[in-house]
Amino acid sequence: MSANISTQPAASGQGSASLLARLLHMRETGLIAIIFVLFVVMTFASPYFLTWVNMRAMVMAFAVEGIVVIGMTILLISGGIDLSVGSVTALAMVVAGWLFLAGVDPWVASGIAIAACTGIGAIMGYFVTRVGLHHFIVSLAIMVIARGICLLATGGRPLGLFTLPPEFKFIGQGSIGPIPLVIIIFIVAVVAFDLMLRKTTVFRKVFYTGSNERAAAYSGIRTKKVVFLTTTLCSALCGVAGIIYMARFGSAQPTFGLGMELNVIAAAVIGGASLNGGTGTIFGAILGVVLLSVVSSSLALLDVSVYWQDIIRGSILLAAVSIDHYLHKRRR
Amino acid sequence: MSANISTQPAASGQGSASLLARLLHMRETGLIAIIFVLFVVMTFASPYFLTWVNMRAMVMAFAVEGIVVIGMTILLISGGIDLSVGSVTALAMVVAGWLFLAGVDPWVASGIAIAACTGIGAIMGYFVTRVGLHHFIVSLAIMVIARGICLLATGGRPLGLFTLPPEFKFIGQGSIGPIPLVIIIFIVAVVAFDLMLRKTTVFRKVFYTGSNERAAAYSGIRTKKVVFLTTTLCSALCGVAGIIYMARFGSAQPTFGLGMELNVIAAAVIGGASLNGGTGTIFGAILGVVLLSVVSSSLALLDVSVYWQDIIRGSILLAAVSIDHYLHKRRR
Amino acid sequence: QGTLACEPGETYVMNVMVSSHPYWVPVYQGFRQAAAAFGCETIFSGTPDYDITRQIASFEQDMVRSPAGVLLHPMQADPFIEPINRAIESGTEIVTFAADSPDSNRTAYITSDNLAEARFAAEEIVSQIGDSAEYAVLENPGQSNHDLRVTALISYMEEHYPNMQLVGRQATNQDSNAAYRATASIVQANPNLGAIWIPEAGSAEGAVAAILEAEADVLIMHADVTPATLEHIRAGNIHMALNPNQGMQGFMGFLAVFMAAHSDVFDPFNDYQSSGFNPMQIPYVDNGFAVITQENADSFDLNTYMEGRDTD
Amino acid sequence: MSDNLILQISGVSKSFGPIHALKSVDFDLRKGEIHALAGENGAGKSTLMNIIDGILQPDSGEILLDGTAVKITSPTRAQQLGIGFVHQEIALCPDISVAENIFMSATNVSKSLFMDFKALHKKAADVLGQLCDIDPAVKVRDLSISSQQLVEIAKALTLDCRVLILDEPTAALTEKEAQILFGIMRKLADRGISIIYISHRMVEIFDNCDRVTVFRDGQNITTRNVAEIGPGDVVNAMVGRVLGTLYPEKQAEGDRSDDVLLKVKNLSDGSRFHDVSFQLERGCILGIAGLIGSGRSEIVKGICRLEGAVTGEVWLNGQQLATQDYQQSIDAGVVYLSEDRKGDGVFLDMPITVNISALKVEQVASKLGVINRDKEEGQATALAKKLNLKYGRLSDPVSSLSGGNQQKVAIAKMLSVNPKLIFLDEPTRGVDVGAKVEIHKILRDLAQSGVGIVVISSELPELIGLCDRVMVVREGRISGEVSGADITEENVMRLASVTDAAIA
Ligand SMILES: Nc1ncnc2c1ncn2[C@@H]1O[C@H](COP(=O)(O)OP(=O)(O)OP(=O)(O)O)[C@@H](O)[C@H]1O
Ligand SMILES: Nc1ncnc2c1ncn2[C@@H]1O[C@H](COP(=O)(O)OP(=O)(O)OP(=O)(O)O)[C@@H](O)[C@H]1O
Ligand SMILES: [Mg+2]
Ligand SMILES: [Mg+2]
Repeated sequence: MSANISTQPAASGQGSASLLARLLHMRETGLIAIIFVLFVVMTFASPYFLTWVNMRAMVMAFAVEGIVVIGMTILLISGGIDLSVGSVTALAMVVAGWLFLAGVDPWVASGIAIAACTGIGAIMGYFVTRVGLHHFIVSLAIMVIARGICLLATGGRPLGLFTLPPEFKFIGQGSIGPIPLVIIIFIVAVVAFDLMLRKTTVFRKVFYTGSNERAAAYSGIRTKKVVFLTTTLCSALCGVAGIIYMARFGSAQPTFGLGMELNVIAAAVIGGASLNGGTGTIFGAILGVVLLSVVSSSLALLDVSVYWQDIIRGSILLAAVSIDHYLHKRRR
Repeated sequence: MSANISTQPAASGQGSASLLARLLHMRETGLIAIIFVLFVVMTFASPYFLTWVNMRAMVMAFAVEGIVVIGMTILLISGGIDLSVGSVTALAMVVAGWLFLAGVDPWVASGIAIAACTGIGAIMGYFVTRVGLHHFIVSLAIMVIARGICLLATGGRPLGLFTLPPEFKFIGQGSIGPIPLVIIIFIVAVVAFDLMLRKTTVFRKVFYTGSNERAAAYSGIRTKKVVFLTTTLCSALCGVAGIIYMARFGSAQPTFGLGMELNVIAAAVIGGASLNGGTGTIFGAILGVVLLSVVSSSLALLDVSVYWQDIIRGSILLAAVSIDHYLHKRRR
Repeated sequence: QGTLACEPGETYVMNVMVSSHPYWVPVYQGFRQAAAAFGCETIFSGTPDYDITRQIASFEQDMVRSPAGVLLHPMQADPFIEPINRAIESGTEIVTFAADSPDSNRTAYITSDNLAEARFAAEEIVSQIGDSAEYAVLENPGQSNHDLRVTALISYMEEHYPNMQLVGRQATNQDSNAAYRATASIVQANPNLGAIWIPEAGSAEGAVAAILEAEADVLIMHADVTPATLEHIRAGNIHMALNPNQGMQGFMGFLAVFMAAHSDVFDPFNDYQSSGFNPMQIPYVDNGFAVITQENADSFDLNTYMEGRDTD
Repeated sequence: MSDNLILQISGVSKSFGPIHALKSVDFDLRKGEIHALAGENGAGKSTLMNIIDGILQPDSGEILLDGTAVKITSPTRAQQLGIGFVHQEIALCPDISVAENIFMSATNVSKSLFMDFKALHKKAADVLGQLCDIDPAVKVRDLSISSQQLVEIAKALTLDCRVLILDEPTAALTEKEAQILFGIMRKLADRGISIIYISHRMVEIFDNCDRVTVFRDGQNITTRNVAEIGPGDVVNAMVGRVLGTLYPEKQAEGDRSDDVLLKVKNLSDGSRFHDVSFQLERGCILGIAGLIGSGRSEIVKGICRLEGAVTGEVWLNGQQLATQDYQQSIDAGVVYLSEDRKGDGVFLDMPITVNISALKVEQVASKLGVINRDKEEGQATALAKKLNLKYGRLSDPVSSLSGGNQQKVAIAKMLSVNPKLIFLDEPTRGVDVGAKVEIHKILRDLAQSGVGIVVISSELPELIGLCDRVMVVREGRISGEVSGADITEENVMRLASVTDAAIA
């Protein structure tokens, strides 16, 4: 698991000669290979696949969800799980949208919405670390409550936010050069969190806590604080994602993100995060999102019958995880 | 944990005098108290609550799902989890309905459908025990695939099965005296599985496996077989539930059971099943279903605004688990 | 007796599934307005879940109050036959709307004509992009009215405009992000795509974003409406939306169920009275649909409409 | 003397429900001393250490550090106060590298933003180098239990502490590693670091410690300079009575039977052991010795079919065993007691009764498979009595027992099936002197009644005292066998070591 952690130090200092060996040993190599094969197949299957516009659209389709995946991966590593991500993302949209329609400046409204999501994360963290309940059941309850708040705030009706100022919409709809800002934000977030998670002392504690909470506590790590913070961080990132979605679609939908949690967790797990905590990488999780997203886009591009799509998607998910597991097990 | 194992031996043999003490010590007492309070409050709040029709409607609403909860609880105890229960239940309806419309005798068709669900459980069991994947991801993939098969077999449209023979429909619609057969089946299943789980050697091995798989293996228990069987049993019970639903509704709906998994898992967890395996009781899980169902029914009966219902439901879920956890912790 | 007015406390229920969905809001407004005119009480009920078991439970719970009638949106036809018939036997009249249970004894069924919507959409598409062009659809398999809007359009095209080519058909299940993804791929795969038909508004929000980003010249038409798609109609990004007359659905629905409960005012020229049928049988009422375009968009802002009205 | 006291405990009490683990305990620790703590299983040693480390809070009483009262609220606080702790139960992060595990505390308090993996590995290699050769880059998950224990010790040695607590660190170590550890402890003590050393091995206490405190039933019975007291006195103070001989009488020369109970021929698993052949006669106790990682456990697990595929033949009572997995081995009467008590031996969350019956639940059930609670409880009561188990109620989870008593539950589980052949891997790991005597006596009685007994132990005196023959394993092969008077530390170590130079 998370081999880029255990092997990098071992391999470091041996220079670029070992780069290939290092790549072959990386946890993510199997996944990259699977995605690569998919790309090759698709390039032959459809002339439209390997075009700039299609690539951009594919990335746009998962970029914002990718930010949620980052939070979920870190939470999974610390030993938690969060089913409320979909509702909390919707809540961010709804709160910010509602405040904006009530006359609040959209930037301030977004700040308040992200703060509200962070607060919800803190409440979950409280119930998990202080009361001692399981993440699963707490986040399930919060998922229902957050959805309820969305409905209550909007009367169940989507909020039309076409009047958002252009500089705000730019977050979701603008481009810098040929590259949409959303993609830039996504890449910056991925690189930043991937580095932090692998290299900083603060985030290493997340691994220790998830791997063996007692051992971590005996080493003086405030494991409850760690879990509290990862829980809060995940919700805060949902808040950020919600704001970006709002800027992108120019509306706030109280029913947004239904079922998102399973997609996000699946991506992290495909990417090597363990549901028992202690292992996982951002890079891997993002590869997981890419895989799921490329499969969906490809099925649409090939105009596969709707009724077959679910079957194919599920089978590819199962196959990918099995192949990855097999490769990883053999390599050890 | 698993208090029915830990406390009963202590109390047994001391006769009925200690019945009260035993009741007070039972894992489920807290939950029963919460439900009781809810009943008292509701009886005062609504004159319609404590009527035969309302009670029957309430029980009918959770009886069939209760059969799935039994399977899920046993699976959770063995250390697994199953997200595919909703789709697999739908699959049972669709397969049996499709075969019936194709001219197969409905009883035979039902047998084949249940066998198909059992087969799906066996496939999941294979991927978990042989390939070594996590239950979560395997059952997520199967959830998608089974839903796809439902859509493919029906073209996305419900199958009307009004022509089912009356003796078949009797399973789902008939009554023995004033009591619907569905409720009788439910009660028999609960009592039988509760007894088996607590008393028989076969099911005791499920507890050992879930509590510490390695220690179980070192006690000569074929843990993979145990997990394989609990996974299969859960899907088989989904099949049974699907057939009962079909007989009850006289139709097969490819979209049936969306989101059922979270409800079912929540019920089991409220009832004391641990997501880490090793603990849980059928009786507790059924109390969990009762609690969730009574809350939903009460909110509808009190004519609470839809927009408030989710918030209240989520809060009660959170409160119930917290109170139960607190009572249980203090008692130990 | 003999007049059409409610007794004090006479109550009518409107029961739906996914009760938080905004679609019901204007329907219930119509239902209430009609009820108010006759001095009747109303209750909005149903289940927040997409779950037939729960909806049946909520329907049976409605019966505990012995309402005079229920305007019901049955999630599935057959499972409701038995509960509807039992309710009628115990003195509660039932009328269905937007989805039917035809084999039950409900007295009437009020709905938009999904076939007519699909026909209208097909003709509009052809009139805009010609009768030998490429088009695509998004869909939501398993939900009957959405299914009908899509399949009817496709078969209408096949029958009347055989040169129209269906080049993409994707399930997006009302999820705007899924619709974004699917539309983006369809547009990529079919550079000559002329139009896209979407049976609901949630997917339309994602589809329009994808088409704008691809800078493709694709005509978008969809059914239902949300504030966001309304804005896109105003801005010309979406060509047109077809919205069922929800208010009429509720208003007519109330009238039908109210009349069924007061059928004693009516003695028609048939055998219903003697054979025990309710004489207020109406097989089917079409509540019609509205066409939303750039010009009339302002009348379709639900939030504006709901201002000052009770949401409950 | 009292002015150089670093730690003073006065009147500390702690109860777990009805169990009074500590009853108003006084204890003190001098600067730079190695203070041994002895006591029966469940005497309260670990409980007191957990209180000193802030893992548990005392019900009453006071802790003075350098003469000032302190409240130690958490391990973090203890760390700040300069207290380091090696736990009785291994507590490492399995998914993390050895190096990171060793420096977990340092990482925790580190002021720097980024990890310096390179320096970390170098430092870890340095620390580990003193003890053994474990690669700092491997994950702890891939280490054997004894290697994990070494990592746990290495971890403690890196702590910048004034008080170091070692709770039975040598339980799974062989003589060689233990000696290295004592050398390091001495150096630390000379630097002024105070060490509390918990062990059930008297020799270790008397060879290496300055003072010794004896606990019994949650009370401090006596604290004495090692020079003023003998091992016999300590044992007597511990158990509250005079213990006779430590080991039961061995098989007399004349009683040697030719009746072969177990015969193993050319057993191999292709990687960890090769070509293993030996036999065991009725009435004889066979010991297996070897260094850490020599493959002793693997051989025995291979015979029991617990892991992987093995080739070769196993004959029990003249019949070849055709067992395919451990379940069949148990049915054939062959059982294995694991060295990893927490991981493989017990179900921590489950009641004592349920643990003891786990090996063959069918025994306490009717033909139809319905468990008879009275039978199950009867079985547990009988075995608990036989092994002198210290517990509150039989329905308590095993996690509430002291380490040694957990071990007894694991042994009770083995005995519950009346086996024909028992392999015991470190059977008295963490078990106190008194209980050890009882366990040894039980093993001897079983052997006499015709049950085959094979004992793996890292504690040479135990092998020497208990076994009739000792077989030595080196790098997965049998390097020799000694019996009778030839069973001496020198002979065994010579056979066990890779080269003769290695022990010199
Ligand atoms: N968490 C707990 N819950 C209940 N009882 C406990 C708990 N921890 C310890 N005890 C009890 O406290 C007593 C002292 O246990 P402790 O672990 O301190 O013994 P010990 O002296 O370290 O023994 P050993 O030599 O076996 O390690 C024992 O009777 C034990 O059963
Ligand atoms: N789970 C494992 N993964 C990888 N290697 C292992 C594992 N378990 C044991 N080994 C290795 O197998 C070899 C034999 O180990 P084994 O446990 O049989 O030795 P042992 O003689 O019993 O020593 P110990 O005192 O460590 O128990 C050692 O090199 C050990 O490191
Ligand atoms: Mg101890
Ligand atoms: Mg060993």
